[in-house]
Amino acid sequence: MKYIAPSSVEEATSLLSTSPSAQVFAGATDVVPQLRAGRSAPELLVDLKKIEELVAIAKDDDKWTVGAAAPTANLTEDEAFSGEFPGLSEAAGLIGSDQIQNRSSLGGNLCNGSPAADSVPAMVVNGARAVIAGPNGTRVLDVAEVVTGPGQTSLEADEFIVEFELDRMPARSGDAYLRMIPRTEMDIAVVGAGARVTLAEDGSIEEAVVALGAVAPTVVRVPDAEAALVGGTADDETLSAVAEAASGVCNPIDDKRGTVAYRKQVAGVLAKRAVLIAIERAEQRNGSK
Amino acid sequence: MARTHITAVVNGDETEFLAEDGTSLLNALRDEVGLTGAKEGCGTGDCGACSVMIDEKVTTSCLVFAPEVQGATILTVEGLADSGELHPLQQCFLEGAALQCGICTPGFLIAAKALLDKNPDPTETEIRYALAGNLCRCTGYDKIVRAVQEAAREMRGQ
Amino acid sequence: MAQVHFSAGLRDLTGGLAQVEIEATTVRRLVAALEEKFPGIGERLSDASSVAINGEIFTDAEYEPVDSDSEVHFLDIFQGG
Amino acid sequence: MAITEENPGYKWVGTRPIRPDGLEKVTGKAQFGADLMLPGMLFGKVVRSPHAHARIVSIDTTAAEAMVGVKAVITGSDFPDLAANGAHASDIDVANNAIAREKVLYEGHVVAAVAATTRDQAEAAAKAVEVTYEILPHVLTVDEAMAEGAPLLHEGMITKGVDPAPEEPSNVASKILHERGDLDQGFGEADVVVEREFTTKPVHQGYIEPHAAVADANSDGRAHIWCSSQGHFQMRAYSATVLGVSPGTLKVTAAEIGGGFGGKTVIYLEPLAVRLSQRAGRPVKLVMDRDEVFRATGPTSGTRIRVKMGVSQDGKITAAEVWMAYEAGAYSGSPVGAAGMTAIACYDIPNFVVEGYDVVCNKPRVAAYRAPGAPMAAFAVESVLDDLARDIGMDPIDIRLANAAVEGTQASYGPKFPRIGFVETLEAIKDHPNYTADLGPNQGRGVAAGFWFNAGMMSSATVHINENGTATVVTGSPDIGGSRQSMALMAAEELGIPYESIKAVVADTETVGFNDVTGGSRVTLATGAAVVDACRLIVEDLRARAAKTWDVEVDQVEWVDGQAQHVDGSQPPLSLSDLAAKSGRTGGPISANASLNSRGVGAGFSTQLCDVEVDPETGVTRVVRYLTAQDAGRAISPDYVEGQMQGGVVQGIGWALNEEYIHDQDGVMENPSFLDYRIPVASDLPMIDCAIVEVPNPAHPYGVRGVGEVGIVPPMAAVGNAINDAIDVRMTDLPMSPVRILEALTEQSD
Repeated sequence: MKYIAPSSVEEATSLLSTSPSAQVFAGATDVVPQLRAGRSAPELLVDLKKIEELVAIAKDDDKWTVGAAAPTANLTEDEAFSGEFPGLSEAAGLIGSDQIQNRSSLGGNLCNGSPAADSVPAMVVNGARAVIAGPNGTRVLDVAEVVTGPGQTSLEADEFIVEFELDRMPARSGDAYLRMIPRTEMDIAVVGAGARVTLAEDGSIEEAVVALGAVAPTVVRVPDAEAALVGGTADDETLSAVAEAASGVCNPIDDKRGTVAYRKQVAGVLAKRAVLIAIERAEQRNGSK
Repeated sequence: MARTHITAVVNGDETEFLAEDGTSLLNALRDEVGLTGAKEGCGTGDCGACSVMIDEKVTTSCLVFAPEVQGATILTVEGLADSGELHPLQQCFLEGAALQCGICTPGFLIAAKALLDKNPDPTETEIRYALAGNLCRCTGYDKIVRAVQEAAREMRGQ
Repeated sequence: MAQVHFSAGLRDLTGGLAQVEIEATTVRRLVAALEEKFPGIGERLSDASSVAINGEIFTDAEYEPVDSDSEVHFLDIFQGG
Repeated sequence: MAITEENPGYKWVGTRPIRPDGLEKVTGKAQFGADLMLPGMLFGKVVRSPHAHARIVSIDTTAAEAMVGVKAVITGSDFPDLAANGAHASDIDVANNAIAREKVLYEGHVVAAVAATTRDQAEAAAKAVEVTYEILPHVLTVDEAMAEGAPLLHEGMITKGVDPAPEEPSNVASKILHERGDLDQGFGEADVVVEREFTTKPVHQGYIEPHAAVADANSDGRAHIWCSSQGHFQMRAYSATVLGVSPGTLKVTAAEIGGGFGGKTVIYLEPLAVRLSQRAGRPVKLVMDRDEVFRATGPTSGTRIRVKMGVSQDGKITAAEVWMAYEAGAYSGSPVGAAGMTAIACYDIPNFVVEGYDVVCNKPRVAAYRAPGAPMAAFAVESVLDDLARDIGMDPIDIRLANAAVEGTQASYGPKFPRIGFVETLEAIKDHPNYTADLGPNQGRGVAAGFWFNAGMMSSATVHINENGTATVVTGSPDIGGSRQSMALMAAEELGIPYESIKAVVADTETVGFNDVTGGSRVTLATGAAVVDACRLIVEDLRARAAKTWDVEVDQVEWVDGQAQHVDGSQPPLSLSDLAAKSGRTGGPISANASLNSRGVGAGFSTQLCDVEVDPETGVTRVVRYLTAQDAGRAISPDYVEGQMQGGVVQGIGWALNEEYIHDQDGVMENPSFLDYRIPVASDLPMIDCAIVEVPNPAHPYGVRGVGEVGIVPPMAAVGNAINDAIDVRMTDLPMSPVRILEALTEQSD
């Protein structure tokens, strides 16, 4: 196994094009356990952290750009980002311990392909886009389209994500992410729920996005919940509809972390709670970006 | 297999060592540099016993490939005391009986230092979450949390 | 005569008796006397490593003294952590 | 808070100084099992069975042996066949568990081991060992193992303790039975009877340090082993048995031990490392990965337990019937015996039957885990008792007080209790402000109690007086949680010199007399008694030397505050350092040994109070407040007594809420990592409040009762009772995980 740390995107893509058995990594927090368990045995380890764009966090008037390999600690400690996307910041902050936080990244969390990745539902509700580099330049893909199944992505073997783009959070909007784990830390989500809402001037819900993690092979949107919310307020009846829709859209498995019945039930509970937090945040963001 | 020559500042000293590329920083520190203070409890980043600071950021050295630290500055538990004078955390762990078997202690000390570097006056809850990546099976964490609280007070000069 | 008590698990060897009185000066002699009375019990008793004499538990009681006031219990093996 | 029957005015005992080995442990210098490096040392790797039950058809090591860097490959045939040699059955099991011979009995069972110059080479060679298996049907639980027609692990196993002996073999190794009085009459006298069935899963000791051993064998047959264990003398004995050598040929040095909780009283790697070292002619280090620790060491039993108990309206328990089946794992020896002895030992019950079964199944062989066997039984009994208290409208402490065992109570396991402190622990809980603290929404409060023995067993200690009057206290009991401090405190008290003048060390098997394992809550009790005895021999010697110096009879000399004093004050006192400096003139170096088979085994009780908050929509339970009261007899080292109390409680909370072995249908463990085997983390817990109760053990020089184990007995029931108080659901299956709680709530509302 050979280690290499390219200093530019071009260098990295050309390495990947010429090495059939290469593994890109940022924090290696998923890669190392997989190597140890014998689930993969690449010949080349390509460390993406020495490429400037991959670890940068920046914003302009239109969007935030978050390097795919930027440690999630940098994201959660960025007050401007965390103020604007508290749900995504909190979701990123749930990926492991403080030790892990200094290594884990949005790119790694996404490309590991786990249905339970905490940051993914939070990125999906915020409409995040992945900027993907390959031998023929870059392309942009909705984050929701990147993962195609457990451990599988739509990326080619010689592609990797450079950065994520997030449109600036509009006024009267807020996001939230909640997960259920048996402990308080150091667990994989049994159920995760992200929500984002934008309120109209009159306080009614103008837009809503709800997405769930760990309840299907990939992160799933909950269109019926979104429809139930839009145009109204989060009264008990609507919240029940949100919960029911969330439970209904689940296609989970029974495994060591939870059962089908549990995941369905709790998906509804968390979706409802996440929507309420998102609304509260939207109410507080009554104006400027 | 050819090994890579790595130069890093370890506990204040410019240090050179050889390691295979796939070797963890933890094994390189233990086997090549001879610093066995960081321990392997799991090898998968779940227990924190191998915690070290790399460029002032705490991380689990079992998840770091040795060549990644080329040119970096590393602090292990062996470098915590200053010319033989214990760090306040070390002193408070001793005085507060915050260790039983002691296998997790190096990792806790490093993680607690990382916390206090960022947040000199943490609440009990902040301490508990900051140390959640460090498993201790002996103490039930009570005396560890108290020792960190006490060290924080001392370091603030209170 | 020492009062000797058997746990229920030993009573298959004592014909169902829960308690007997035995004249002996040490646990070893007591076990020997029991073996005469209940053939086969000696081996089981030496496997059951603990003996309580007047409430005090001994790991290896073979040579411990007993007397006419002693209350002797044979206990199942157990291990600490 | 300490409840002390007498205040003996100790100077050192009961204080909280810094532990003797602390500095090494906060600076990273302490050498644990995996820390040793020797010149020319090889790295070993163990080959394990991927199957839960299979016959080993063949093992081909030729490919592995031919690989670069590989220096030795061993299999079961490299060890003596103890069965063929007519060895004791328990020794055969130890050997077969260390390395399989004909059959593998659980996933993770060792079949071979390799040694090579690098870790990677050893890993690769281990993968290259080709084992052909004939897969056999397996059984994973007591239910499966006890079922009619179940596949057998051991074809000749006839259940012991059944009269008449069964003719057919089964997976039931033995039956235990305790009974008293008349069960029918007892239940007839009851006003309320509750009967429930409980299950618990295997749980692991979860020490943070994986097993590790280094062996360096010489060509003359001798070998040196360094390992982290709870008893290096025991490791020597077991290793000698498995290797077929005399224990005297093996020297074992105790590394610092990174937690054990009973799980490091057995061998896994040591004889393999010795054999590899012999074959390779070089030192060999074997260290387990975490997943190997989970798959192949520990755990403690999964169980099924039925409890039926009756009470009269005044709260008196009239009868109890307990049926228990405990998984032993691959070889007989579950802790069901201790479970039977402890299940109802807290209470004075006139009529009872306690029946238990030791059942083998295709999981790793169980190892001792803190009060082995008792916690599961207590979970069942204390849950039922809580229901009974509710049914008759009685306070949970009061019902326990109404039935509590006291001095003179005929214990359920046989003898009468000597002076014990159970009632005092109950009162300590009742008097504590936590007992009446306000509870919030979805919060509940639970009480539970527990009993555990102390072990006595054998210990040796040597005390040397150095030439300046300081002392070295040498024992052979590995220090797993601060026992060096207890030894030094008792020695300081006896010798009358400052604690700081005493160095307490743990010596290897060739440097100090025999010591049994650090386990069974015995070290401060038994090894402590040996230290006290040795110190008293030293004091006798010092008095004689002072008498010689003054030319008086020895009865004219007293030892007071670390110095010899003439009874009439006619001589200037001689301090220990005075006497030490001139020891050459009075008979040579001052040193004493003491060895004993401990008497004075005490009984330990703990009562605990738990407050939880349950999220009724997700089933998540958080412990919000916790209090533990435990009778320590005398807390020699209160810091580390509290540490044992708190540690036991938190392990119990983990067992209660989240910890469990999960196996798939093929018998393969699905959660062999700290990610999915969920031991409590710091953020899961509140502070653990401690009430040390001190009712001195009359048979120990300082009144010590072992404190290491009983703390883990009550928590599962305390948590379960608190959950019941919060949401009115009686949880009968461990762990009480969010999934299970939500299921129970859903059933309740249906």
